[in-house]
Amino acid sequence: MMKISVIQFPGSNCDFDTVHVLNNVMKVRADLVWYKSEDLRGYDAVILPGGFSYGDRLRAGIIAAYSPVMREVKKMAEDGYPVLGICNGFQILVEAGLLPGALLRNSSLKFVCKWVNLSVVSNKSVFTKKLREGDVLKMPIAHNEGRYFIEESDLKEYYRKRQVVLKYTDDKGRVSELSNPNGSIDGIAGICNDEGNVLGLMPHPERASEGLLSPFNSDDGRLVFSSMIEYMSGR
Amino acid sequence: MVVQNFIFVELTEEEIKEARRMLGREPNTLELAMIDAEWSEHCSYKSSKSILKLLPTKGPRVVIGPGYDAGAIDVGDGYVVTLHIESHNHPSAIDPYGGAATGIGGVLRDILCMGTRPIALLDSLRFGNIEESAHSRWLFRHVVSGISDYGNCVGVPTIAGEVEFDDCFERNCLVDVVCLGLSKINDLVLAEAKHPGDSAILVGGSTGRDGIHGVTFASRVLTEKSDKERSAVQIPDPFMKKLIIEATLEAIATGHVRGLKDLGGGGITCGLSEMADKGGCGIDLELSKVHLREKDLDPVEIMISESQERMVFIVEKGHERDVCEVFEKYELPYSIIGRVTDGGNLIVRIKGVDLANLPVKIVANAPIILRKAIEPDYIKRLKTVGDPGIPKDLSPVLLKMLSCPSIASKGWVYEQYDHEVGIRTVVKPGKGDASVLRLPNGSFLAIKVDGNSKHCYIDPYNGAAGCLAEACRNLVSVGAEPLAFVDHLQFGDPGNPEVFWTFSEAVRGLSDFSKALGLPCIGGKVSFYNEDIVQKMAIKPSPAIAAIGRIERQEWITTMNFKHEGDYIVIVGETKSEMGGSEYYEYIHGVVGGNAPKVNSIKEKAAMDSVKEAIRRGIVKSVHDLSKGGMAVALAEMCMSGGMGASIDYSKVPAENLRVDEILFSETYGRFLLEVDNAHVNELLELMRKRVSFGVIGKIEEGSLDFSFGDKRLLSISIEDLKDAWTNSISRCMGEV
Amino acid sequence: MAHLVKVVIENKASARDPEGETILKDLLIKGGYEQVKSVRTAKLLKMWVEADSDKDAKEIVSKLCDELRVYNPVAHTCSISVEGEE
Amino acid sequence: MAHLVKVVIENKASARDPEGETILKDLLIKGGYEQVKSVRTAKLLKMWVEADSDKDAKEIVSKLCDELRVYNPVAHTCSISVEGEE
Ligand SMILES: Nc1ncnc2c1ncn2[C@@H]1O[C@H](COP(=O)(O)OP(=O)(O)O)[C@@H](O)[C@H]1O
Ligand SMILES: [Mg+2]
Repeated sequence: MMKISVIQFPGSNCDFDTVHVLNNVMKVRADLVWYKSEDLRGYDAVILPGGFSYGDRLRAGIIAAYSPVMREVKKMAEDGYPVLGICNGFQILVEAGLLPGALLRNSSLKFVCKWVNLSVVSNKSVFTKKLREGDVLKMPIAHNEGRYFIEESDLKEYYRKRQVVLKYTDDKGRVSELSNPNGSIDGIAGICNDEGNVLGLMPHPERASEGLLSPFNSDDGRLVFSSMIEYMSGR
Repeated sequence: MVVQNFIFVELTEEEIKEARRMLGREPNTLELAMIDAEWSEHCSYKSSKSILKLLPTKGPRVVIGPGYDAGAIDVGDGYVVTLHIESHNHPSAIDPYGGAATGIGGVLRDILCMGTRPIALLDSLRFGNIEESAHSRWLFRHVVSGISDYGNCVGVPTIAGEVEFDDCFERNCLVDVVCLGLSKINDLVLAEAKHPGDSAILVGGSTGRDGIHGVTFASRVLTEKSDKERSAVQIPDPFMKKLIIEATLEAIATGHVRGLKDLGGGGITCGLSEMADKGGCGIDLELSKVHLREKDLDPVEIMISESQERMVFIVEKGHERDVCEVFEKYELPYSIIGRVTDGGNLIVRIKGVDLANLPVKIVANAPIILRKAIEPDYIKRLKTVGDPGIPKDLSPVLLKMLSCPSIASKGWVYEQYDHEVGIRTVVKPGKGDASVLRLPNGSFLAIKVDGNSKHCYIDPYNGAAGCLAEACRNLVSVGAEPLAFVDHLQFGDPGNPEVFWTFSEAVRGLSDFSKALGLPCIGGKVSFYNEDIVQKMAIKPSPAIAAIGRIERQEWITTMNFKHEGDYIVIVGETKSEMGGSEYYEYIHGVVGGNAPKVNSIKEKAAMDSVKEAIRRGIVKSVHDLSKGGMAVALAEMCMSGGMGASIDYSKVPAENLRVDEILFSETYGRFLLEVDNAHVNELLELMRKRVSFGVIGKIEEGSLDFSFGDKRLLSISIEDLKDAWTNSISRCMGEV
Repeated sequence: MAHLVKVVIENKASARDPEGETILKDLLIKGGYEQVKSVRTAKLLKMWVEADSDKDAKEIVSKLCDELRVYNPVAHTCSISVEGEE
Repeated sequence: MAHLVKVVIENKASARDPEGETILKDLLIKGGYEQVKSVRTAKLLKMWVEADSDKDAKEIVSKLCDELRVYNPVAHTCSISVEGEE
């Protein structure tokens, strides 16, 4: 039976939500794992949930990136297990050096919580296998430091390797200033590593997995989890 | 004991005499300071208690009524929700960011210390004129960001609220926050110390000089010196709060927590004496055990400091380790500071030497003050204000109404709040009249907070009742059955008989109306002294009412956006010439006064019941109640959120000889707008007949919102123009677009 | 000529600085840097100001900080310094 | 002895500084302070470090900034200075 670990850092706050969706919507086993754990053996995937680890102090994700459990997360990433960072989890993966770039304060200088349209730019990652490039998904965002930044010169390389996974767009899949909620370069909302087993994204798939909670009666977030589950069962 | 320059701000000569008489001796300085904190208006309700008695507090679902940190309501299947409302007005007026943030911190603690997990926050805000005043914009911007930073970080969604602007709040902004909690009924914990031998454990932040005299600060008017008066402002620490929330719930799960209290106003003094008083015990306190921020705090300061992020746990004797291990897991500072005794006294010691020894009965029960109430002259004067003329062209008037900051979209506010975390929010801010959460037992809970200072100013009795009526209408609109409410009563100086009259009237109005509806009040808060010497102005009477309701079935959840072109639009309730305090009078014409809307509890109830029944029978597709801006604004909101227009014949609106502007903009209570399709319209009319006044006033159409009288076209505005006026008005005021 | 003026805004000394506390406790100390005894955070604004002299530039900035509420005197201290022309 | 070391972290020019831009545009210029030509914001950390000398203190802080990524080299620059003993 496959098992997913959802890491709890001090200040994580989407930990219970993520476990709820995995257990009750996706019907797979997921456990909460306290950040002091130094052993993730027995888990087939790891999710770093959203929230405010260490209150976003100094910079979102930086302090959590030095937690004991992150050594194990890095090992799992190297061994090819799926590693997913959602919102604060994405920030932690970036700060831990598992994903490229930086997440800076939103250019509006305000926290932003709303539903956005996301275009699938690449389905390279193990979390997007069930998506087609060009699909437009609906998911909510909720963050203060989500402005994805990377030097333009480096970005080309990541496009070439199809690591840019999701972008903020309008409902037709077009990038514009209006559709970019935080000032991310090129409207980038999610990026993966070269191997495709580590993905970070600012939007919250766990908040978009039940039609009841969606203003559009959609459940696009499930596709992220079901892609992961399919990949795990094939491993 | 060193007590330097300690000034008693609050106790009057008589009160000191009374304390002396009750004790039968002279209290020492520390004891006086403790009595001073606990007998402050803020902690003791000494002016308001006798009036608050009017409110009904019992009901079949009430598990805990007023008197505890929060009220609790049975929502079925072994679950309860807890509800509380707090304000942080004075601190926010001088430090809007920190004041509002620590206000959230405070109300979260109230919910947490009932043993319940905070699952939602709401905010009810009042500021001066943000179109004109840079000071009001500054307050508004920083209050919202304080709430946003705190609520988001602790992971509790802020799911609803309201904002009103009025010149009277220029200096005294009002920042009310509401928190909702959830737990199993068996996990409720009370703020009681009733088992001698149990330990009192202080957890969380260290005790420091910040927040000394907070309660006495809140129990006075603001002066020029208020900025400098605070020894130090309180710095919010939401990260620590998040750890306290998780640690507290985990500690309760050990089964050894027998009492719990947050340390808010009045600090350790109020926390311990109230718990001992409720449990019929005493507490021995060893002051040297309190973890301090500054070493040189003297005992008075330690006893009254209101440093943030602190909780006191009463833990079963012999099980201290089990509970403390949880605090260690979260790396939270804690110390065992005292023991519950079978005496009735709070004894404060330092290394074995007694510093204070007071019967908790005396500390926790301040003598009541009976205040004089006199009807203010202005009330009669305002009734006779003359009606303004009717503007020639009402199109620009409607657009201006939509851009009025009190009416315009509050997206600028609620998009700064994480309203989704917890994945319970089914109806989100802006989508319905109230927000709706799913509960673990498969049912749903609706919640909204409302206030209307302009109505309350002209007619405090009807205005206050009207706030409750509006909150209930908002619940009914989303398909809920109202269950209970909490109220926050905000007024000026209660020593002023005119202010006190408005206070008593407001409570009377609330009480009469809630009794008529059979709706219990399960808690609340009173905040007096909302006035300032600089402007010599008291705020308008400003009750804020938060109400909750239950929706048993998912199909009943109803939103306000128009759904289908061709459907009929029905208005429920009669429109009256009640223009006093309306946004139309004040914002368009600059007229303050006239007849404010009156509640008619029989008609209000009939309207709510019919709408509820229509929803439950599944015959209406969208519902919106009428409030600020009246019918025209409500219709525009339904059009904008549905992206559809409507064509309205306002001759069909039930009303007696009203002017056109009155029909469009009157804020008469007890009214709703419904969308019903062709297949169900007759069933709906049948249901309404004999119960309420109603009219089929038009149909949903493409493109624009049109008003005519019979065949005569009055105005027509495109949805884009409506949206432009309404959507970005607040961002425009804030200089962002 | 543009003069560089630096504005440092921080919580009043008597108030806590939770951010500094967390950086110290959870990042530096846990990262093995026990030599660090205390951390306080602040916000730094660098303003380039057109003025006749450093002194004038500093005065302009002093004035605007108070007038436009770049900081809140109730909660913060604000210190202003000139770093020479650029 | 504790030495005060200051760490200034700011966005690289390519990462822009929306906060500085907003302060300049919405607060200062609108507030009538057109003499201000440009504003950059930064985060300042004051660390009190136990060390034998200023130089040692500075070295410790340099090392910890790199090792614990007190700044993110992708987006930030970081400068460290010593302000004397206290
Ligand atoms: N301060 C606020 N915080 C969060 N949500 C808010 C706030 N103000 C308004 N809202 C939301 O905006 C919508 C409209 O609010 P309001 O105008 O008060 O509605 P109503 O007139 O029906 O009471 C509601 O969903 C409400 O919850
Ligand atoms: Mg409403």
